[in-house]
Amino acid sequence: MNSVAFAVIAIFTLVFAVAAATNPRLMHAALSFAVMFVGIAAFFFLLGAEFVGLVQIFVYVGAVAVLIVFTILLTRRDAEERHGFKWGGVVVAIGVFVGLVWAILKTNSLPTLPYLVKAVTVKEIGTTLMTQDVWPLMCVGVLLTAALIGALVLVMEDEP
Amino acid sequence: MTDWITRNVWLVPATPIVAALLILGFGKHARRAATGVAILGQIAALIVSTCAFVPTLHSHEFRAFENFTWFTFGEQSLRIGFVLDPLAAAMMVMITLVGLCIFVFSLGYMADDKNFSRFFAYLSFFSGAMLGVVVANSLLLLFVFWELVGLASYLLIGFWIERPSAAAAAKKAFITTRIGDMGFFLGILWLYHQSGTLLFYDGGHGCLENVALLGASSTFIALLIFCGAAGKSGQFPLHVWLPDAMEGPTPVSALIHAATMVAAGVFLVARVYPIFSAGAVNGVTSSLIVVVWIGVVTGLMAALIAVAQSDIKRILAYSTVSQLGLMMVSLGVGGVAAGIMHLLAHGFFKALLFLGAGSVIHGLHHEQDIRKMGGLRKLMPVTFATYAVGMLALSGVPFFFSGGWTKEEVLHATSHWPSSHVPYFLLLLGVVLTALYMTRQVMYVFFGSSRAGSDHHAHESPSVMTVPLIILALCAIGLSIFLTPAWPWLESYLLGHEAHIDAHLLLQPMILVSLVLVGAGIGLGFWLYRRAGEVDPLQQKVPAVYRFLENKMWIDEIYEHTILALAAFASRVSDWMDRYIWDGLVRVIGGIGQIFGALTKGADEGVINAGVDETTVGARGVGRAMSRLHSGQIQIYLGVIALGMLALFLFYAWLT
Amino acid sequence: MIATLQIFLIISAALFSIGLLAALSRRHAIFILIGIEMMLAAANLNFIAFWQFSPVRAPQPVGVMFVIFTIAIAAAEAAVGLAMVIAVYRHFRTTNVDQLTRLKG
Amino acid sequence: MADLITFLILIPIVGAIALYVGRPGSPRVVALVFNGLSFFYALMLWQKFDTGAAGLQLIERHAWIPSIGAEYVVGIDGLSLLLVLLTSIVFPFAFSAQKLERGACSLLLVMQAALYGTFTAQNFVLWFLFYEMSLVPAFLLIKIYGGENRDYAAVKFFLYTFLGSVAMLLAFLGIYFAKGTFDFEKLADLGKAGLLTGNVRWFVFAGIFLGLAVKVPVFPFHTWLPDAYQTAPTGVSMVLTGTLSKMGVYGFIRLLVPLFPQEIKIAGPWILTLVVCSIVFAPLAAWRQRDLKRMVAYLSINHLGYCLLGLFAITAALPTGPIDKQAALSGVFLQIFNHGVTAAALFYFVGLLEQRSGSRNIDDFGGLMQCTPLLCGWMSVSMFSSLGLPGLNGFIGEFLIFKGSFATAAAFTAIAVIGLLFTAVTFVRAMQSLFSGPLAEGCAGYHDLLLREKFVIVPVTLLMFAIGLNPQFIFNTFNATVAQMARLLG
Repeated sequence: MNSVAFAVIAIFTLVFAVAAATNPRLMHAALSFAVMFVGIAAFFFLLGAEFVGLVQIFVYVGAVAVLIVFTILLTRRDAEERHGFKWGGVVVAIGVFVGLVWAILKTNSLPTLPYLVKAVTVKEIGTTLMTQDVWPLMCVGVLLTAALIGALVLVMEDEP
Repeated sequence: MTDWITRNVWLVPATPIVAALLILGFGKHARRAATGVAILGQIAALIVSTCAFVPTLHSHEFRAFENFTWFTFGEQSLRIGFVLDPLAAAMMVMITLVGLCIFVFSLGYMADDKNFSRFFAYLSFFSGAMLGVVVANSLLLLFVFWELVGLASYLLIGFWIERPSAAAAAKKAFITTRIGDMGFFLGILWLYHQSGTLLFYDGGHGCLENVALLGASSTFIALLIFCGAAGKSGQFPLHVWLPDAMEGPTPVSALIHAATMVAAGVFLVARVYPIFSAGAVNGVTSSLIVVVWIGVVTGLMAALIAVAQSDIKRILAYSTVSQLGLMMVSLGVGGVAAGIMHLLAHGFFKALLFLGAGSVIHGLHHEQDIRKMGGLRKLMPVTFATYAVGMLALSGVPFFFSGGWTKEEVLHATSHWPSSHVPYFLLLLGVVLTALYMTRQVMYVFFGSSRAGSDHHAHESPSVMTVPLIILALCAIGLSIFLTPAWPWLESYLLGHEAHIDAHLLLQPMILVSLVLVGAGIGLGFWLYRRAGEVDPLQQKVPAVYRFLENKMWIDEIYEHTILALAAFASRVSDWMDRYIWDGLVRVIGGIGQIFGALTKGADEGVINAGVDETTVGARGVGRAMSRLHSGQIQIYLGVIALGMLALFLFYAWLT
Repeated sequence: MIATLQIFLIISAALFSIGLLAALSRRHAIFILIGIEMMLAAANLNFIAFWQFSPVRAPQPVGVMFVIFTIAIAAAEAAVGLAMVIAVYRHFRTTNVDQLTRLKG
Repeated sequence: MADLITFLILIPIVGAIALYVGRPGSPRVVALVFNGLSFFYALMLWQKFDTGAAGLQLIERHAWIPSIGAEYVVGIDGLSLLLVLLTSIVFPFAFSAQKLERGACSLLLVMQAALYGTFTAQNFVLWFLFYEMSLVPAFLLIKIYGGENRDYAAVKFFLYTFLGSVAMLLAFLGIYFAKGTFDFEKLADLGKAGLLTGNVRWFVFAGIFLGLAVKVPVFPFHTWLPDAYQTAPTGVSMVLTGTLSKMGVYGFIRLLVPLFPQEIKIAGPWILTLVVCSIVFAPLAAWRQRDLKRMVAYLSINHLGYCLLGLFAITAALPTGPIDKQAALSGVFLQIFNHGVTAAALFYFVGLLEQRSGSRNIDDFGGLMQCTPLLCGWMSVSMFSSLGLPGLNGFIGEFLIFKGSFATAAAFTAIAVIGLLFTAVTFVRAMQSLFSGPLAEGCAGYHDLLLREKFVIVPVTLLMFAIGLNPQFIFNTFNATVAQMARLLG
């Protein structure tokens, strides 16, 4: 594993994440958000979960980011940044970060051996989805349908 | 026969109690059946008691007990039982005999009452409960009946339920005696803990048979038990309920003061006397010293107060308190037999006096103020004659009246007390006072001329009321045969000795002392009250003292402003704490959340003032405070969640 | 620098905190959604990392399955959330969450 | 017939569904029929129960969610049986107290099922499920069918008990993660050697204590109780005080004491202080109340305080002999039963007064003895039973509790006796202002007890007398359990 590649991906992802969170211009932030997900997908590739990485790119970069952009366009009148920034959130976020890092460093029982990439095949995933996880899959299907209908109902015009 | 009665001595208390339940079952309108059942029950109890009395005569130190298991808890069992010994037998006969007289008297006295049958049910229950106290062979069983006696007195004192004063007096009696009972209860627990049994006699294993095991704790146990006795027997400082108990119908007062309730306390001390005297040096223990002094204070104080009372029943009530003090002194100085003898004799003549007073009240259409009476000697001759017998017995005129002999015994025992001679001299003062206030009462009621004209319609009571008076008067006189020092049969019987006849003992120097004192008391009374008008002669001469005594030394008022006020205050505080502090805690927790919310908001808007305002306003209610937490700002909700996570981290850090 | 599990966890913690920051500090409703998506992504990263580093290998790719379901649910959440933003905007003519205080008690 | 306990739990649920679906004209009658059925089942349970044997009996065990250690285990020992019997008695009693709507009846039935479940479940997950299942109907009953101020009371009740439950759930999760089991018997075995170590155990202990203390309730977590009892309809108050509060005491006996014997020894004096505060302050506060229901509610706190006094006195320090332990435990068990019957009866009588006058204020009554002597007479019996008059049921339980606690906690016991006194003061004052004195204005027209009211009162009062005079039949149900528990205490 190329640790240089790892470092690059990590910095790339975090920079775009910060940009997505703090950029005052909505559209830029949304685009940074999409790019950040590419970084995360790269992590997934690195960790031997290629399928998930691809799904991540399809779903987030392809679908969610587009949805967000559409929403920004639809609410354009409000999209100009005249909203302030709350510094209290920064304090809390940093606090949580410190707490998490402290907990991670404190935990001794983490497996320390360097990781061995063992890629998972799509076939394996498909078999598992259709055998062991068939019930959750059904539930997710129902959930997605319900979300679809719910989203439609929410945005439907009230006027007849 | 002997066997049968010793095994079935429980029948004595059971009969009146069953009668009471039957009467309650009959309902309100079965007046004839009610009286029939009540009196039959009492007669049956009298017969059974007499049967039980017989075997105790046969042998000395006769004691038969019948123990059984009441219930088993876990692997342990609680045993109770009944005992028959001279103490119990003598008390049973006295209670049932006096009770029967009172029952018959009540037929006439209560004839017009609309709750006639309920009255007889309560009376039967009262007498049954008291008989239960007497025959109990377990301190627990004794306590059970003891509380039932308290219940019955509560019901009977408050019998005229529509009178607020009666209800208040009943409440006072119940609560005051219960204060003592709580001490008694603790004493029972302590005794049970120390000795492992509550049975008095159990073939060598009973708690009274092994008092040495109690060790030093016997003093405390005895004093705690004495709390109960003081409550029931009206000893200072728990005597306040007894005069108020006069609110009940007069037969009830007679029963309470003569046969049942107040006798229970003295009886209790006599019953557990081994605990009091455990580890005695020269017949004196610390617990007995307390008993003596409480008795002396009670006796003297009540006698003083009685001199300045004007209600015919209240005078008798205070005389009871005073006599009970005397009995306690006697028990305390070691004269157990003397104390019990006085209790028995007192039972007869005090019942006689109360019933006589009842007859007077009945004749005068419920007039109770002695200053408005007078000259009844001629109008109510039978009542007068019997009342005079009672009065002479109470005053302690020796030779012919039982009270004189027993009082003599008590004084005799007190004079030999090694600890101090002060009680003896104070008791002698009490003797003078007793004679004085009884003479005063008789002078007011029966002599002189009518004062307020209320006796115009005075009439002698019907024979259903006078016959019990006569019987009781005969008993009060006749009992003295068994009491003379020349042939102290009753004392020997109670102590388990053989009685010897020794005529030389009839006249002793001490009897002359008391004769002089009683004479002085009666003479003083006669002289003071020979022409008494509506205003008491004492009141004219020493108004301040009279006022002090007339108001019962303001003990009621003192209690009202100290103990009662304190209890009421504690109650208010508890309620207040509940409403404001404990409930307030909840609000404060709500408020803290609110401060958090306000601060976050304040930091954002830079308006600290508003936050403070919000906080002060916010202490208004849980709901309100909680709802204020809902600022509607979803980001604050989210932030609070994040902070909660942080708090969990801190908690985790603290744990590891 | 060797990529250990710890490094992955710290990166995901950083991602999570940035997401939290976005959700807490920005006033535009969309940012809250973006922040939540980021936090979910951080969680997904943890799942995969733990799965890959776990000394015991389950026969099924448990971590991957978990992430797939999470993504599906996150997508549904995003769709509904954005629809709500639009609905809210239509109704209140604003997407500033500070002004949406109908829940105030 | 093998699954008696499951049937017992299911009957009320079936009843609730039947009521909800069937829409009968008189829901109360249907509910009473189902009560009769469960009463019959409870009796059958008693008959099947081997009173001589200690330990759990009639156990039913089925797998449920093995991955989280949840199992369907129900079984009874003497204590559970006693409480099942109590529940079976109190519910019909509560149903006959007043007319209830269909919804209220079905909610009460659901609560009954939850109570049966709570008293028989032997696995924490199952137990907690039933425990919470009883909370929801109680909340709804107060909130929907309550009187004045019901929203406030319901929310307060819910928040208090819910927070307590959450604390307890967290504590149990902690135990599960440390020990990997939710089974009461296994946990009790582990508890002997100390369940947890370090600071964690105090948090777990405090969590469980808090959850149960709110339910009982123990001073100072009791402030929800007067409001809730006052507001709830009579029947619901009866159930709340008669059975729901027993869940807390039951929890203390079943969970806290076996699981944390060492911790209780350390925390014992503090817990006893709180308990004695409940015993003394509650009747003092009751004395001040003008509302009869509030008064009875406060006295309930006092009576449950005696239960905890007995329990913690013998667990906080070891008494010298087995007699004290067994006395205290028997007293606690008996007191649980007695209080359930007596307090329910008191609420019933207050309800009767309220039906006649529309008021519960003590000042609105007076001289009732003149117009309703029977009502007064029977009501006094309940009051005397509650203040511990010998011959009635209250006395024996209190005597045994005090007997047991005196051995190890004499000072606390001595203070607690003051509570007995103030209870008496409160009741005697109430009797004075209700029954005696001149007939109050507006009281003249009250009718005395009706026949159907007599049908309810007489059996309950006879039960009080029966326990007071010959309590052996009650003791028989739990003597073996008491002996076993006393041995386990060491």
